[in-house]
Amino acid sequence: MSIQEKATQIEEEFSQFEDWMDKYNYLIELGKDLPLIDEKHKTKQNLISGCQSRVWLHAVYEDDKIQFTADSDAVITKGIAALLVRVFSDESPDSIINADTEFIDKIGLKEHLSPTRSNGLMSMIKQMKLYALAFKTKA
Amino acid sequence: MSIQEKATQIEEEFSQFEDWMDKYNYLIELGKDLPLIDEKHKTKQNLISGCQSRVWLHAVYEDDKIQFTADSDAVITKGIAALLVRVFSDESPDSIINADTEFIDKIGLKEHLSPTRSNGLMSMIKQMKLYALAFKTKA
Amino acid sequence: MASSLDVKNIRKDFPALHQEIYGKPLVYFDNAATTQKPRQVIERMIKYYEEENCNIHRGVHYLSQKATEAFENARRNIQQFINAKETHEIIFTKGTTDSVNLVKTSFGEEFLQAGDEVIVSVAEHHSNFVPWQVLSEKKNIPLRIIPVNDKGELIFEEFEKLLNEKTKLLAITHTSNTLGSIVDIKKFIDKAHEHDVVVLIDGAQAVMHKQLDVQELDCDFYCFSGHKMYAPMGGGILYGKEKLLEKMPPFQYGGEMVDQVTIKGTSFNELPFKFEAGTPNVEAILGLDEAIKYLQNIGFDNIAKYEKRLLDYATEKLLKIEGLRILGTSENKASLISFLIGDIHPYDAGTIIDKMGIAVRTGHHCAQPVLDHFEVPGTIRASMVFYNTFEEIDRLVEAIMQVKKMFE
Amino acid sequence: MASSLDVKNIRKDFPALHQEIYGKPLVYFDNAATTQKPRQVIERMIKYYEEENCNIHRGVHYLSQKATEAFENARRNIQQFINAKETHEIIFTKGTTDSVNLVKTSFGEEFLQAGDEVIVSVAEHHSNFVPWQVLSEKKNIPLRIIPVNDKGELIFEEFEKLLNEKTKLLAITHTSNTLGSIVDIKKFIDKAHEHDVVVLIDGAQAVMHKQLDVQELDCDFYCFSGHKMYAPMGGGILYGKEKLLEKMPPFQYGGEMVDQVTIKGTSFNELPFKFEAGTPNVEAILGLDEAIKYLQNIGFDNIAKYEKRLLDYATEKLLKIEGLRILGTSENKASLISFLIGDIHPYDAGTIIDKMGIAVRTGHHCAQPVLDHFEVPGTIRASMVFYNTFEEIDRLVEAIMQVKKMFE
Ligand SMILES: Cc1ncc(COP(=O)(O)O)c(C=O)c1O
Ligand SMILES: Cc1ncc(COP(=O)(O)O)c(C=O)c1O
Repeated sequence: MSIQEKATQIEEEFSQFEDWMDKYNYLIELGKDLPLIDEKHKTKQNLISGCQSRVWLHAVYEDDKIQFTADSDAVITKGIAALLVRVFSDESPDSIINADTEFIDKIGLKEHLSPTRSNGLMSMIKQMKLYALAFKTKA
Repeated sequence: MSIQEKATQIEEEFSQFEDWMDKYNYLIELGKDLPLIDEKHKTKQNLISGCQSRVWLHAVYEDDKIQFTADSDAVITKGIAALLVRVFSDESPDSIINADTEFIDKIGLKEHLSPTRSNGLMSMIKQMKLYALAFKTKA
Repeated sequence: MASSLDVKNIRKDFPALHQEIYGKPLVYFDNAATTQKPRQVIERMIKYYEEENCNIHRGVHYLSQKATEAFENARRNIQQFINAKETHEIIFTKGTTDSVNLVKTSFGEEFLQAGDEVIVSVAEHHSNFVPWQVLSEKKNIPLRIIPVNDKGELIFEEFEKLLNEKTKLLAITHTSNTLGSIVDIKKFIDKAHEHDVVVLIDGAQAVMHKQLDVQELDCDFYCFSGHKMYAPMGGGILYGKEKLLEKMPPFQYGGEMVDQVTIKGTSFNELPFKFEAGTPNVEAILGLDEAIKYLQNIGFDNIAKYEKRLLDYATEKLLKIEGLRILGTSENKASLISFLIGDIHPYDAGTIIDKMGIAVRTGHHCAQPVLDHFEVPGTIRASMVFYNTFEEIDRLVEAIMQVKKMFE
Repeated sequence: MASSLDVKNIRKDFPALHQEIYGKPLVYFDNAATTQKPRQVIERMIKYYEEENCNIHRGVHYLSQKATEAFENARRNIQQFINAKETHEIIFTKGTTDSVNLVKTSFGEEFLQAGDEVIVSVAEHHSNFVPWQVLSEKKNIPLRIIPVNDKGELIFEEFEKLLNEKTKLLAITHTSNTLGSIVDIKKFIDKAHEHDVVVLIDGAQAVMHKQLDVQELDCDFYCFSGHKMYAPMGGGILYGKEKLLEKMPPFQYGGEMVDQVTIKGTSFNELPFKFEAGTPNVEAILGLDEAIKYLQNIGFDNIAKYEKRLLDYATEKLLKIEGLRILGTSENKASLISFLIGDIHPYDAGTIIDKMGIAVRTGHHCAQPVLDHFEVPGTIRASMVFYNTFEEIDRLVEAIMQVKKMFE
C-alpha cells in the first residue's frame, strides 16, 4: 500500500468516531500496536526530547525500504507515533521525503503536531525524513 | 512682602487675562524684567541644562536675605524664571526652604514645571532651595 | 471596598471567562502562567489608545504631557502599592525575566568577582535560575543551591550552611510556581543581611495574592510581572533600593536613559530613567496601575481568604482520588496544586482535561531543577484565583476521573 | 486594495485623531515619535484579551494552542512582510532600542575585539549610537563616524575612507528621525560587504513608509518598532541572518529560551526562541500583525505617494515664511520636517504651537550629535503620515505666524 493509501485508510478508520472520547480511546489502542523500539536502541541518541513528552525513534533500511520502530512515555503521543510509523514504514526513502502529514489534520489531531507544543512529534517527523534522506544518499 | 503675598499678587495679575495668548504675552514681558545673571556668572557651574531649554541661576546672600539672578535661552522659560526669582528673592533661607510653587499651578502654567518636561525649571527650583539650605548652614 | 468576595459579580468583569471550549464552558486554571484581564483594565488600554496615546517624556505638547503625567502617576501608585521608599526605586521592565536579567547584568556582572558566591534555591523558575547559572559559569562564581524538603519548602538550615563570607547574593522566589510553597523570605533576608548579602526576590507568583511591603521585608531587589496580576502583557517591575540602583550602570542604551550625548561621550539620566531605555510601554503600565486599583478595590484580605478556601477545597477533593499525588504540601501555600495521577503521563492527562474544557498546565513549568529533585518529568498544575469557583473544582475532579477511566 | 488614498475615510479609523485640544481639533504631527492606532489594531487587542489571552508555547490546552498559533502566524506574516528568508530570522523584541542592544550584547560583546572598528553615522538616533559608543569604550573599539553634508545626507565617500580591514560592523539608520534623509543603504551595505563588514540597519523611521525587502538589501540585521507603525507599544522586531543569529549567544535568560535545565548546566532552545526570554508580549505582536495588514490594505505605493505630496506641500508653504529654516533638505526624504523660525527658541515655538492644538516635537529628538553638527540646540519637528491633511499643514503655518508675532 502506498503512503497515500495508508493515510486514506486511517482517515476512514477515524471517520467512524462521533466524539472525541472514542477517537482518543482508539488512539490509545493504536499506541499498543506500535512496533516498539528494541530496548537496546532506546539510547540517548534515538531520544527526541520534547518538554511535554519524550519519543524514541529507530530506523532500519532493507531492500530499499525503511522500517521504523518507536516509543513514547505518553500514551497519546505513542498513539500518534503509531500512526506515523504505520504510514511511513515499509516505504522507500523517496516516498517518505515527499510525504506530508495532512491525514493527521484531517482526523482532527493537528494540535498534537504544533511545532511549539513540544511533545516530540514534530521532531519525530523531521527525524523520519532525515533518516530517509540519509539512507537515500547512502544507497 | 512675604513669599505668600508676592505669590498672591502674581495670581491677581494673571487673573485679568481671559485667554492664553494674553497670558503668554505677559509672560514674555515679564521675562524682560528678570534680573539678569551677570555675564561673568553665566558659567558652566551655574547652568541647569534641560533637554528643551537651558537656565542659568546665581545667588548671593546678604543680611539674611538671598538675591537670585537668572537667565534662559527660551523666552517663556525666562518668563517663568522671572516669576520664581520675584517670589523667592529677597527672602530668608528659611522661608525659601518652606515655600511651595502652588501659584504657578494656579495661574495655569503648571505644565512648565512637570519634572519630565526637562526645560530646566524644576531643577532651578531645586537649586534655589539647595542654595537656601547651603546659606542657612553657613549662617 | 467590598467586605467580602462576590465571585458571581467579579466574574462579570472578566470577558475571557465566558467562553466555550469544545462546547463546554471554559474553566481557566492556568492563572499562574497568566491571568485573565478585567474589563476595567481592557478599557483603560482602549482609553489610552483613543485619547492619550503619545510618546512620553520631553514632549512639550498636550498629549505628551497628559500621557507622561499618567505614566509617572502610575509609578507613584506602584511605589505606594509595594510601599517603596522612593518613586525612582520603581523601574519599569518587560516582566520578571527582564527584571532579573537587569540585576544579573548591571549588578552581577559589574560587582561580583570570581570567587564570590551566589545562592539560589532548587525551586526557582528558570528566569531566576538560568541567569545566575550563566553568570556563575562566565565569571567563575560558584552557585550554591538551597534544597527543598519533602513538602517542597526551602530548608532554612541548609541555607545557613551555604552562607559564608564569600556569599554576595541570594536570589530566591517568594512563592514557587510549581509547588506553591510560600517562602518565609523575611527570615532569609534578615539572615542574609547579617552577612551583608544582597537579596533579590522573585515575586512573580506572590504579589497578586497578598499585600506586599518591600520596606518591611527589607529586600534589596524585588521583581514581578504585570500579566500575572490581571494587567496587560509587556510590563513588569524591578524594585531596587536607591543606594544599589544609584551605583549600578545602565542595562540598555538609547532614548530616555541618556542625558547628554556627544561624539566624545555620553552621560546618563538619573533614576529611574537610567534603566529605562527606548520608548516605554505606556499602555502596559497604565494597565498595571488599573489592575492594582481593581485588586485593592476587592481587597487583598478578601482575595487571600477566598483563595485559601479554594485551595483547601481543591486539596481535599483531589486527595480523595485514588492514586493522586500532590507535589508541594507546605502549610503555607499559594492557591495552586501540582499533581500526578498514578502513573498517567501529564501529557495524556492534560490532553483529556483540556478536551473537557479545562485549562491546566502540564510539563515542567519552567522549573526543571525542582522536578528533577522530585524525580518526576512533569506535573499537572491547576492554579486558582479569586474568579474561580468551587463548581469549577468539581469539574476538574470529574475530568480527572475521566482520565483515570481512559488510561488506567 | 484601494487604488488611491481616501484620507477622509482613513481618518475615521483613528479614534485618537478626533479629539479637541484646548478647544481646537487636534493636529497630530508627532508621528515620528509614535503613531496613532487604527481601530482595527485596537480591536485586535481587545479580541485577544477577551477571547484568546493565554501564556503561549508549550501549553497543551485550547487557549494556549490558539494563542500560540496566532503568535507564530504573526511571525510568518512579518517574515513575508519584510521578505526574510526564514521565519526564525524574525526575533520579537520590545522595540528598536531593544533590538540594537541585543545585537550590541550578543554580537558586539561576543565577536568584536579590541582594535576592531565600528562605523556609525553622526545622524543616528541615540538608540543606534550610544550602545556602540559604550561598547567602544568598554572594549577599546574605535568608533568611526560618517559625517553628513549640508543637506543632511550621509557622505558615502567619507564612509569609504573610514572603511578598512579593521572595520567589523557598520550600524546606520535607514531614515534619519531628525533630518528625514533616506539613506541609500543598499550602496552602503554592498560596499561594507566587499570588506566583510556586518551591517545593522536602524529602520525605526523607514519601515512604515515604504515596502521593505531585507533579502534584496542583503543587510545582516534590521531593527524596527511596532509603535511607530500603527501597532501597540511594547513590540519590536530584530531581523537577523540565520547564519549570524545561530552563532550568537542568548541575550537574556529564562522561560521559553531554555531547552534543558539541570543544576549542572543549561542548554538553549533553537531560533527564534533562543532570543526570546520571558513571557512574550503576545498582544503587541498580534497588534503589529494587524497593523501591517492595515497598511498593506491601503497599499504602500498609495501611502508613499500621498506622504510625498504632504511633504512637498508643507515644504513649499514653510519656506515661504520669512526667516524659517529647514534642517535636512535631501531630495530623498521621509515626510518629516525639522525647522527653526528665525532666532526663536524651539521651546517657545513649541509651547505656542501646542496651544494652537498642534502636536509637534521640539528639542534634540534623541539625536544630539547631528544637532551639534548643525550647531543648533534643537529644532521643531513636524512629522506627517497618511492620515494627515493639507488643511492641517495650513493650520501649522498659521500657528507659526502666531509664534512670529509673539516672539519677533
Ligand atoms: C531612527 C530611530 N531609531 C531608534 C528609535 C528608538 O525606537 P524605540 O524607542 O521604539 O526603541 C527611534 C525612535 O525613537 C528612531 O526614530
Ligand atoms: C516564579 C516565577 N518567576 C519568573 C517568571 C517569569 O515571568 P515572566 O515570564 O513574566 O518574565 C514566572 C512566570 O512564568 C514565575 O512563575
